[in-house]
Amino acid sequence: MVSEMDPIASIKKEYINELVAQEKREDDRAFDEHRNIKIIPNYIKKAEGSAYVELGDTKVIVGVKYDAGKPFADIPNQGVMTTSAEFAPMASPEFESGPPGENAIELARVVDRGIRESEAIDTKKLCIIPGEKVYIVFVDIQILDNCGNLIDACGIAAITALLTARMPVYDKDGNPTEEMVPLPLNKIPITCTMVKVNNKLLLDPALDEEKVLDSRITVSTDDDGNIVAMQKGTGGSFKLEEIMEAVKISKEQGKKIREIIKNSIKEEESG
Amino acid sequence: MVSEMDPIASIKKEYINELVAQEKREDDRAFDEHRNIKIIPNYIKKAEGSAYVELGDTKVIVGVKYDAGKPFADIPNQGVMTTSAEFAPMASPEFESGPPGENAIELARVVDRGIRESEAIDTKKLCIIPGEKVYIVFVDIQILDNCGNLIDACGIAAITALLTARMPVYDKDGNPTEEMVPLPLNKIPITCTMVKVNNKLLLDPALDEEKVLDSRITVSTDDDGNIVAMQKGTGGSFKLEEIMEAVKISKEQGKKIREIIKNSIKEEESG
Amino acid sequence: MVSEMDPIASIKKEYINELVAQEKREDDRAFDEHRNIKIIPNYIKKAEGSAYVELGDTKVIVGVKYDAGKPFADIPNQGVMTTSAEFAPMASPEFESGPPGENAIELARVVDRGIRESEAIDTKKLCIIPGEKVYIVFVDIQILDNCGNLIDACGIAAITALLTARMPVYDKDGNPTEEMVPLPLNKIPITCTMVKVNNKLLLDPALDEEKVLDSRITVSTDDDGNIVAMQKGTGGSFKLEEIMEAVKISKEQGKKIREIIKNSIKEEESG
Amino acid sequence: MKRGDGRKKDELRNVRMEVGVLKRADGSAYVEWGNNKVFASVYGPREVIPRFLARNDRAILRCKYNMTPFSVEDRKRPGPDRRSVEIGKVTAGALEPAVILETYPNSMINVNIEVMQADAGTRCAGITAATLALVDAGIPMRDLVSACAAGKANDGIILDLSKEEDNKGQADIPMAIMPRSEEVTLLQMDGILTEDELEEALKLAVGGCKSIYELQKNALMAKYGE
Amino acid sequence: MKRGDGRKKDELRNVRMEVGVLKRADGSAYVEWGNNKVFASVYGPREVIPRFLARNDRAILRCKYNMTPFSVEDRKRPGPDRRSVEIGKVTAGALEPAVILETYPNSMINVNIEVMQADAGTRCAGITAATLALVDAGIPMRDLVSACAAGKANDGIILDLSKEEDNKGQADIPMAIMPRSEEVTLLQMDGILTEDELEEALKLAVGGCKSIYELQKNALMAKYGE
Amino acid sequence: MKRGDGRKKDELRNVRMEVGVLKRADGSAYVEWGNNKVFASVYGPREVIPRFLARNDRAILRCKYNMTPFSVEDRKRPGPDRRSVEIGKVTAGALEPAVILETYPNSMINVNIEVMQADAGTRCAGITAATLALVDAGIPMRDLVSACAAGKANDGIILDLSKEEDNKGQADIPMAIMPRSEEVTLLQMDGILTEDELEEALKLAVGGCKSIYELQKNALMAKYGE
Repeated sequence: MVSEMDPIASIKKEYINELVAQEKREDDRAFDEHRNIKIIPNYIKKAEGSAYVELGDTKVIVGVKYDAGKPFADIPNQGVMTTSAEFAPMASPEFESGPPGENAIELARVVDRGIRESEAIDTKKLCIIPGEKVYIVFVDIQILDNCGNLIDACGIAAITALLTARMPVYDKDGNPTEEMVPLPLNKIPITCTMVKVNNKLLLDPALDEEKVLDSRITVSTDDDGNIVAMQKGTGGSFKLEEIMEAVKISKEQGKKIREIIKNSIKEEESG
Repeated sequence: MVSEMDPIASIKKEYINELVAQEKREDDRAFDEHRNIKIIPNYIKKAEGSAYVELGDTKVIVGVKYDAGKPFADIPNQGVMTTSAEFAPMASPEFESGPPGENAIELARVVDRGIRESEAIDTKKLCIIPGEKVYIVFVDIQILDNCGNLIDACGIAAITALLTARMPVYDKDGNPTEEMVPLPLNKIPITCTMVKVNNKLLLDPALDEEKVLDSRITVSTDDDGNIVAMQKGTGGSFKLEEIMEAVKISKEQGKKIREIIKNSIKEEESG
Repeated sequence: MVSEMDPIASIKKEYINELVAQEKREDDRAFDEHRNIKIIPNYIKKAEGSAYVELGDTKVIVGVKYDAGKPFADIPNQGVMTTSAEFAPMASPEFESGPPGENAIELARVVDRGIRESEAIDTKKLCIIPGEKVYIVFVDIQILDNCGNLIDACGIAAITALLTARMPVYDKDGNPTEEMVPLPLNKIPITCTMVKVNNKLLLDPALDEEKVLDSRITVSTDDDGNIVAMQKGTGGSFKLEEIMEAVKISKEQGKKIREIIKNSIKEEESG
Repeated sequence: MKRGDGRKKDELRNVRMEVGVLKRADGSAYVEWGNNKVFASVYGPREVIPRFLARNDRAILRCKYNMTPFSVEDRKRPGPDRRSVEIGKVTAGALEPAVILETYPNSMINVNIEVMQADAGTRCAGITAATLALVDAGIPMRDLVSACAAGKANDGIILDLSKEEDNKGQADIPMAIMPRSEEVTLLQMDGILTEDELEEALKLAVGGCKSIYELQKNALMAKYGE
Repeated sequence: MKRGDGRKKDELRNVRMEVGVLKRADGSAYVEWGNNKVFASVYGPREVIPRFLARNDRAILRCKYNMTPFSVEDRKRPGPDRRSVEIGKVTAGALEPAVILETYPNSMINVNIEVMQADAGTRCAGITAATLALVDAGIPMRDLVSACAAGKANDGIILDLSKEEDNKGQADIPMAIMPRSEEVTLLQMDGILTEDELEEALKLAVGGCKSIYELQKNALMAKYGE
Repeated sequence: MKRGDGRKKDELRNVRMEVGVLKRADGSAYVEWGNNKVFASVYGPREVIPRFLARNDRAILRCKYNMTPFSVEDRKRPGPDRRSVEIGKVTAGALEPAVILETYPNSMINVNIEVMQADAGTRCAGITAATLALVDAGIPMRDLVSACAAGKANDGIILDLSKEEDNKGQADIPMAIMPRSEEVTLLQMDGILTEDELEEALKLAVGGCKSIYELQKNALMAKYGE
């Protein structure tokens, strides 16, 4: 993601490196602290599930829609989740119209794996008629304002949207009924991203920190503290100890974010 | 559609503006007069319906083909019309190969709405088996020579091609028979386009007039004098009075063109 | 295929023309001789049929896969062969990622016709249920190293891959069984390409010869010495006598290559 | 005449506007109009890419209109469809007359409209939001552009059709005007109307646009007012 | 041997040609050949886009061949398919030897062929029309290019196969020549032929090309003759 | 613990490497790893296209990963899918730290990986081959990059999962390191692991990478050794 190394970028990099050496960040956060998180569950009424999320100034919306379709041949009795991300030109001067580029594809796949690999969704309960008809769950990510760390913002929005999602019950003949039930979710996996700057791990990088990063690592954990997905980002390298440190930070922070999500949903339902 | 404002274009604009101020046009037409219209119905024997149309030097061909397919879920007992336009590089030095650009898409959609919204086609008669099989009517527009006002030329060609179209009768099981019947058309909607140049409305702009236009408006009317579709083109603006004047011109001119179309078909059938 | 006529290319052209005038080639071959041919049949175990082929330094792999699908409406009781070629950027500094360009499309179609038109494949035996289910035979060409004359290398690899291909037997209900049988092939058509340089026909052009060619011609022949496909390549021209000479060379050389293919398969089966 | 949602014939749905809602964009706005939720952003003036589109006497204005996959009843495939391309084009045409493009020759102004939830009237909501975003970006304007549709449903001419009225409606006329001169910069129409009905509808739409104009001014005052 | 449409083995279908049928193009022609209806246009010499394709010693010639959706029995999806791409390429190869490309270094000549109705032999009709369009555009030529197919059907070698003969035929050989030198610039073949049959067919095709050459000259005289 | 193919928990499948297998490429290598068959080629340093991607302080490295249609059980449609795009991206990220990009400012190095036969572990095989191809192309490197996966299957932590172990497996962790510093340049993981299991697996993978490193050195010696 590092763009042209122009003089200003160079000065910025020096400045942030120096801050980090003094154990500081531009916005005065601790190294293992996320920016402020604001969640509006059920933001899009037309979607079966949705969430609007602000992570600092970063703003994203995730919508969940259902369809019924054919299962994959090798898992005939399981529903399918599919995740897409659009880098709308609205969200950043660098984003362009057109089919998803490699950054959008990586984002969608990292968010997807963070949820899929935790087995949070009981895909067997998404089977309507074995081998013939299953639920297809579309998780669509829309970026409104890219101010850094899209992965965590979208991860939070995606799992919140799934938690709010209702799906129609099908009768024995495979026809949809009026009855709606929640999506069968049994975990709340959380995805946390850190960048290495001047040999320190900074959680939840803001845009400027992203621009000067040496390397990036993402760790997804579940409610039981298991690691369910990891991804080192483009460029740079990590020592094994740094990876294990990132895992610990992610587990800790995952707990906090899990609570924030639960509370936001509770508030929305009661309010 | 205005290209680079080079010196020659600038001189041209001045010249045409001056002509208009003197109530004149380059080709000596009246402001509310179309260029010469030549129609060859049934030009493509391989198509189920077709027409070759010359509007001045502008030349277009429209072909109509059928297929049987699934209806839309929300209108299970209605056939479907779909209109496409190709700006073949043959027709203009500005046209390029590739998928339809925004001008080709707008053209196809304006021609389409001019016919669709008038309810000229009785789409219920295009149902073969409700919810399962309906006629798909493909209206394909091919530009041969773009010398201005493609919309009207293609509108005339499209409705003429539909008027000449024959479609196979299907038996009760949904299989095509040998019998052919005309497409169920109960109106002849006509689309007329005007441009505002130097505060005057000029009907059927020639290429040079298109290049210097301030704004463009298209009005489609039906046999009963109803307005069935309108479209303001890119750029410029109109006063309400100008819009209503354009409507009146379109209604009047629509009558004349409707007769020209009917006569051309009569001649073709008898000759 | 001629790229920028830079000074070096110009010198190269002069040099090769001179060689040809002396009845010589850069690699000391005779005019009607192929470079060394190395064939590894069944190179890809995951494919139903495959071959790795070296023609001099040119290296290609062809894989054959099956699927069951709908027949074409006009030949309801015949299977379908479809041939694709990818010019992977690996194989040449001139190849780029993206959908197949016109050279890749021409290659695939010339290789395809060389096999298809000979009626080597008994497509009627590729019918599973008439009008409903037939074998689709995918012939996929992958270029590893383009050192000239891709057509012949890919032609050899494609027919060898088909000769090694096994396909599942379907039961009466159209379901695949465990039994595998060879693809019904009754001929071994061979495709030979020549270029005209300085008024001589050179068989199997190496890269440098391709770059200075005046014109190119490809002739495919079958086991009985019939001509089953021809293609003049981009640019240049041939006299009728030259075409008939190319036909004779192709027939002769076809016999030799046919034996090389048969032997390579025999060796592979026995070894 | 009674409308399904109890509105009078010349009554707008609830409309809420906010200016400057995004940080990266040079200008932005959010419009909630009935159940429509629409964001608009503006980037520019900036370098023209590809360059051959640049004009030496003025900026070019490009507009992208997009609906998210979850904005409509049945999921929409991501990416532009023909409807979106056309709306992007007419939206650019609706905004252009109000933007003083001559201020920035050889440059480009990009307007992006993203529909998060669609409920009839998205193009009018988009133009309304885009205008606010242009002002927020500091682009010099001759006037605002204010948009509103009128149409015909249940044999009556009405303002600002709801989704239900649009689906069963007899005609729909999205319109945009520059309110001070009442010059029309967007006009589309489909359906079947007599000349008199059309004139009535156009006048009604002008009134709707003017109500939107007031709301736009309020939203700008809320951010930029003293 | 009797042919389905009563033609002799070396007889062409009815062919009609007209030069200069389009106004915008620098050159154009229309060819009706049996039931084939084919237009060709030429633009150029013009600037090469993209630039890196330009050659400093000669013009490049690019050819686009397209069939309209309604030109064939079952509607064809718009846009280029693999067959069209290949025909465009071999058509460019058929025309190139006759065009004096050295006249216009660093420039591009675009040939466009649009098939409005297809009935066997469209590529020969297209090359024939494109040659006329090149002359009409004032592009300097060494010779015309004249095209015609021969082939085998009902066990006989015949000229200019009709759609029916092509569908059931045993071989088809589209060919183009520069008539004065009889140099072959297009040659494709599919089917099964002995060497002798092939030679017979090639000679028949040369004869067909020469008949087309006469018609081309007539069409040019009709426009440019005194 | 017994593995399906009889391997020990820390045992690699058979791996065979060959450097310089292609003539046109500036560097190339072939890796056979179990039933994986992977070619890698390198072109560059060369001109950057499109130009605006060029950086004046270093070369850019681009990586394309592709699977042939016949490399997998069910034929894959040609062209890049989302998985391939992501693997190309993380592979570039895995190689970059080892390549001294500063040597060639304003230029581009292209790495192409083609999977001819896939059998679990293609991205590790691809990175391993690409590293050899970079050396073969004479690109200056800080260190080699050596890749190997570890994971969990049948409740045990194991090295280098086979296709069968991967399909039924509980976790897979493809990893790449620069062997001399043991710095990790590729790390992905999916599945479910406790922190302790993860640490065990990471250490096992480092060991696997080091074994691959030895094989890479041998392959380079075989071509370049005295």
